Amino acid sequence: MADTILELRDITKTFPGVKALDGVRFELKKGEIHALMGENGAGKSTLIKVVTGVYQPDSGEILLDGKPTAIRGPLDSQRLGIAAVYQHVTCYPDLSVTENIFIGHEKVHPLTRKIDWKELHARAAELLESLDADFAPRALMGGLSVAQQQIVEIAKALSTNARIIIMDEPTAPLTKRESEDLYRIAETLRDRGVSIIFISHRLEDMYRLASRVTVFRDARYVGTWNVSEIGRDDLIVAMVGRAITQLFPKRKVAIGQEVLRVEKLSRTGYFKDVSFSVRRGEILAMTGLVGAGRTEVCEAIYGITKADSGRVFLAGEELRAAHPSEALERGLGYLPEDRLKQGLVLEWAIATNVTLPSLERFSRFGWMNRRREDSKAKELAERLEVKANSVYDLVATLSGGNQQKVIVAKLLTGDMKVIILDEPTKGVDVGAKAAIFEIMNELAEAGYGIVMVSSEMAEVLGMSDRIVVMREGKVSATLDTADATQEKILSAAMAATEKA
Amino acid sequence: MRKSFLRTIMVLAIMTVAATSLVAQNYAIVFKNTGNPYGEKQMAGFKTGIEEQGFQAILRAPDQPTAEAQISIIQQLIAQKVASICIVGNDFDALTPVLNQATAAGIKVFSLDSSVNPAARLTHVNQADSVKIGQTLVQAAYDMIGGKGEIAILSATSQASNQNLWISYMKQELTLPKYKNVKLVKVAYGDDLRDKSVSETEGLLKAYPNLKCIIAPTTVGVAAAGKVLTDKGLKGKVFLTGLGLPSEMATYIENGVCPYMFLWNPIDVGYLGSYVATALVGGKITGAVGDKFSAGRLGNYTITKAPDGGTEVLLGPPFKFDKSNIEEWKTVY
Amino acid sequence: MSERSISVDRPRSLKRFFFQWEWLLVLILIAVNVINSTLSPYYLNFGSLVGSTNSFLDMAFLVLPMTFVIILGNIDISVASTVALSAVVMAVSFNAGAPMPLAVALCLVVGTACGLFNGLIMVKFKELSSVIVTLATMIIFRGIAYVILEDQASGHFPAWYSFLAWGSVRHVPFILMVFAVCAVAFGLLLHKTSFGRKVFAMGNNLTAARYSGIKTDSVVVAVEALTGLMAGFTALFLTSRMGSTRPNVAQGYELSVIAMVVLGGVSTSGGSGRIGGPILAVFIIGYLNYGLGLVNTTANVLLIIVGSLLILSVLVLNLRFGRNRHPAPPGAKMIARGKVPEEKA
Amino acid sequence: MSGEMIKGTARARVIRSGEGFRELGLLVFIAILCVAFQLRNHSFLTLANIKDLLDNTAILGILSVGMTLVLITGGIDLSIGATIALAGMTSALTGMVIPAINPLLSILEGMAVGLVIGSVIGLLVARFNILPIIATLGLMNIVRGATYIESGGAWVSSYQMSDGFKALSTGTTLGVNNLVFIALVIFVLFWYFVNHTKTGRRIYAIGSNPEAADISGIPRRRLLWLVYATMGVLAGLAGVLWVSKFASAQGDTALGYELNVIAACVLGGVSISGGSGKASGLILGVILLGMLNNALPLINVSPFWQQFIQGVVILAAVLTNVAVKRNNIRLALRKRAI
Repeated sequence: MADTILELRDITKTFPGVKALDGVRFELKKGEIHALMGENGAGKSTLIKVVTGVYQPDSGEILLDGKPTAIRGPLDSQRLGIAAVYQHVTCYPDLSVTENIFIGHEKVHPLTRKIDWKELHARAAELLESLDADFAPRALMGGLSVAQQQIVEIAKALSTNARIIIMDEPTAPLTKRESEDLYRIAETLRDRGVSIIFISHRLEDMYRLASRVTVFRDARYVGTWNVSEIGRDDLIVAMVGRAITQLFPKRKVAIGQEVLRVEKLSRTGYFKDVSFSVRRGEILAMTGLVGAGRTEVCEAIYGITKADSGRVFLAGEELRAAHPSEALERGLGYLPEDRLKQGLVLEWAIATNVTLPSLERFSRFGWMNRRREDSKAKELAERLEVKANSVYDLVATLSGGNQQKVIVAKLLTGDMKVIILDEPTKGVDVGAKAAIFEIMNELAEAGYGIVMVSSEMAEVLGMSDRIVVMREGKVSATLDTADATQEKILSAAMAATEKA
Repeated sequence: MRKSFLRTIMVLAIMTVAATSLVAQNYAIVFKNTGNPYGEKQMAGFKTGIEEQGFQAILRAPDQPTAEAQISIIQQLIAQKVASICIVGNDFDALTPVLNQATAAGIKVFSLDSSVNPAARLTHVNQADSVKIGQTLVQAAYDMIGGKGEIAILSATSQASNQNLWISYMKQELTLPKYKNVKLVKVAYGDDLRDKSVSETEGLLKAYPNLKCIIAPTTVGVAAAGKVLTDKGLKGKVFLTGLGLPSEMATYIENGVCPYMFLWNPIDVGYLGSYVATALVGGKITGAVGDKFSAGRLGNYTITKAPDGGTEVLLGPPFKFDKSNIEEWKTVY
Repeated sequence: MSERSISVDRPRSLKRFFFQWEWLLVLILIAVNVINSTLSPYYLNFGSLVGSTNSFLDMAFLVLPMTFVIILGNIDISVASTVALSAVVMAVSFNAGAPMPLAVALCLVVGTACGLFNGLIMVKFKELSSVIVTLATMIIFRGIAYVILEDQASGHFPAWYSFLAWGSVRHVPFILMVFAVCAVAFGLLLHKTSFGRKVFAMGNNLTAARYSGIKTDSVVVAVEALTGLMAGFTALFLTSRMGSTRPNVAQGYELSVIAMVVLGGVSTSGGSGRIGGPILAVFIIGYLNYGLGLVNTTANVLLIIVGSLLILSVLVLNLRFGRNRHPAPPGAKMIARGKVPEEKA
Repeated sequence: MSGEMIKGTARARVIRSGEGFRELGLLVFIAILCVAFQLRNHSFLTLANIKDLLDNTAILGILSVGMTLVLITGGIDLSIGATIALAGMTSALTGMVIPAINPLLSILEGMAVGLVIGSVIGLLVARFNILPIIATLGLMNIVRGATYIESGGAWVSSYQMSDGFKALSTGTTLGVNNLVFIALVIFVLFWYFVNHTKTGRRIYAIGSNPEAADISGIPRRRLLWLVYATMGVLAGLAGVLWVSKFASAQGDTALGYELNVIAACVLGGVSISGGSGKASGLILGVILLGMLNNALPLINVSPFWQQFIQGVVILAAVLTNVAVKRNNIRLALRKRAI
């Protein structure tokens, strides 16, 4: 074990209502690319935040070069040579690439505190060269593509001569060509002795890069294998684990006629020629890798953004939603992906959140009727079994699952025809997941058309009637759940079409 | 500790009651805005005059030179049941409503230096006859430039009523045949802001290269013009006159940029105002034309007709400051 | 899963009820009046006490919509120029022969138009902060007033017009009555209507409001238009108080109005505040000026007192009530919500 | 839209996107104005007028350097007008009491006054988390009140000032007027500080992405304090120079001057939401505003139109700034075409 550079023993971390890490183990050798895989909410990103000092573990030990070390903050981890490249790059859009690399630890002339730009730009250029980036150190960070910004993050890690680099879903937002570049960079780093923890959904990434793979599931350590020894299916079973059937409640409902049809919807830079349809009582799952453009499609239909071309039909009539209010009026509701930022007003109570989308229903000539508002909130909260003792409890105090239920309740205040749920079970404990599936079935049985955006195979197979798989902004497959298997879905979601 | 606290409250109460009964009346003066040197001196003169006669003076000025600020001050004075209000108006008409209220409350109201609408005042204490001011300034410019050439006027804000009055009389004067080859090229506004007055003066010099003389009937404007002409070394080429404070203009009179200028002693204006106040309250005068009264060290004055239809008291001809007497006056105000 | 019943009765905690910022303002108001009456014997007579309100109430009309603007997380420093422009247009149109009621209508229309202009630019150019937009329009609106009226004043309004500012009905000043009506209207609009609910929602979380189907753009434009309309009201009463108007009226109103709203406990990071606070602040500052004026305090002492009062109140609000947080990064703001914020909306 | 990938990623040097373009636009706008003004009045482009223009704009330049630092962090400072008055009055009063005082000492005295005020604001904003516009609004009133009290209604006129003190603003060093010389020195220091020192770049970082700055260990509070203290010092310096230039110190000096300074920064492309603003842009913004103040009276534009024109120019500059930024985003988006 001499060449183990980083070892995590029995790490536990809990947040209100959800246990993010439950006694996990992880071991990284020097100069090794070690893949870390698992579904959403399996605890991967929490692990990174523990290793980079953003979170402190509740219990367990972190050993660096065999010695137990406490990492109290991002500065500590930087000093210890641990760096992370996040999927959503946090950078300074108004500053140049060189500065984004060296901010915080620029080398300055001792006396005049002068930044030696020539030397910094040279070093930056040298780093970029080694990562064969196609842009100059003076370029403005804001003007770069996501892939280019990631290269800058990696360069930043190298500039603090990091020995361990953690990459969180790096290939998610990248095109095929950009992923190739990233693989080459990862390999050159590995040959230079840098150890890499590569977190991804894409089996393809793992097979291409990693020598070993560790799988987490539901915040627990499942196992570690040499990539050469483990087959795709065993890996998927390890990732998904439980038999799919019993988790998802069955429903028996007659599928009605078509209630939502999308034709060739496109938006430059995000998605192109997306078409699908949903019928009353049917649950259509939209899946694919993170960054495949699913959320962007939903937002375009809902009216948050404007599609460049294509048409949407709701219950037969065309829906040109320029603003969410129009979609809601016509009966199309959307449960946003980011619960805290987009779904709820955290400073408010349950009642006021629930009635926000349809204030007109609870007021006459603008005058709010608090009584009707509270009783409707109570009715919906009880129907969805929100665990709260009053409609005046503040949403900030609720658990993830209950918050999600409040958002669903928001949609039910109006009479909806179609409800789009974007990653409804993300970051929610297993118990709450079951409740949400329960609700989805009830809605389907009540005749709503349901679109569920999800990247969890088990959910997609367990809950949907039909599945639309998207990859890099295009619909790569439309399957009936009956004859769909995980392999078919994954291959549609991941397989790189041979095009250049 | 409680007992002493009670005692102080008692003393305080007695003191205020005593204060009001002892002093027969308070006399108030309200200037345009605080921090204005000319105003400070004028109020000082008023204070000496009132205290000389054994009464108490209240000196007020808002922080912004606006009519609405003066209105709330006047309301406060009405509430204090002052005997008379001497107002230096920021606006000719805007103070009419509140001043009428003061008159209705039995307070003697008159304006000083910058007049208000005759309907709202008993009389106006004018430092000098506005017409005479216009004539004297134009005459001075005429003498300086030898009767021929272009002149310009640098005024304060475009809303200052006394400025506009003097400028109108200057223009009237220029229509006389005597001034036929004296040409008024422009009226610029420095808004009583130092930096704007400087750039306006520089603008005049460049817009009219053969400008001969600048008349600035405002203390801020004439000082700023003095500085510009001194810095540019235009002594003798472009003359300067107007209404300025001796202390501010001392340097420019001594270095010859401004051969002579006029003003009146703001202290005297305030002093005269104090006597108008006591005369009105004492019933000696009513503000009508022909009323006579004595004004302490300044001697006797009679109320005359004012060009704007009301009545006024003239302090006297504008006082001329030149090299000979600037030394003595520059420390006074 | 047992059917758990969720109660609907509002949480009534006495401690939280009496711990609100508005009560502190009431205490300050009482203290100001007590001090004033000890300072000057003339203070406590009903006539002047009520009569003096017209010297600060015309500005008070602006405080009502400014509360909405700040709860939205914006700031509007162009209100004073809008007042000037509306007053000038009214005076000029009246003197050009328009009947007085038409001139008054024009004044309100111009005010609302200025507000709309502000709102539209803010909505169409979201990258610009509201301070910048209103800085530019502040200079432009007053510039137009100067272009129209140049260096003249304009007035000679009909006799009845001065009743607006000076008149009173059975000892209650007309302006106080109109202000009371507006205050109640704005209070209900903010706290009892769906429009008010939307304003609070946007102030707390603009994204969530938009995702919940609220037409955020039209709310911003509506609030700005309301601000413009109220500036028209201020112009009406200010001009009535002075009998005439000029392009340089209402200088510095915008900063005093913002100070009153902030003193009233409205958080500058948006999302919280009640209409009661700013209204109390109007009377606190109004009577402070009036009381100290009665003992002829010089203007500069007044400046210092008002300035320190603003800083002190924001300090207390910030430390004790967790408001006016400099808009902390959203992430930190949510995690930092250790203390349960008292019930809003 | 053909679906194939954007062809080849040759070693294309990605030009520094819109920023350079913006300064160019400003320069062209100033050139056009120069020509227009020159046509209206031939004495505009004369050396004498240029000298006047620079003299009058120097103080505006000094103040806009400090204001830019504040704006970059996303803050604003309304109190500088009052600071100018207090610093100027203090140095003038001391000069009256001790006529032989060395003018440089007066400058230091003014800067000290400015430092105290700036530090108080820095403390309120950085330590107590008060919104800058509210903290500086409060200080504006307090400092203005203090100036009136300190002067006790008196004022200092030119004859009470030592010639050395007055020479501060009229004298020249190396053939250049002192004010302009000081302004240039400060601009060079500002350019060096903002582009070449660690602290300078970090101030941009705070404005551009406050959360990231906190995470990467940049001492945000200390830098915020520094920025407001610097603004105070520069306002103190400007106060002394102001009093020397106009040879008079009064209670209402520089009333409302802060809005001119903010306008100059905004014209120079400094964004109020923080994070961006270049030294080169700032100089052009200051010169443009200086030109407007200098030329409008010159070319006989009626004084009543001046304020309106200034407002329109500011709004136009700000809106074009946004249009340029939006264009960059559209460019970046097209690069990612699928």
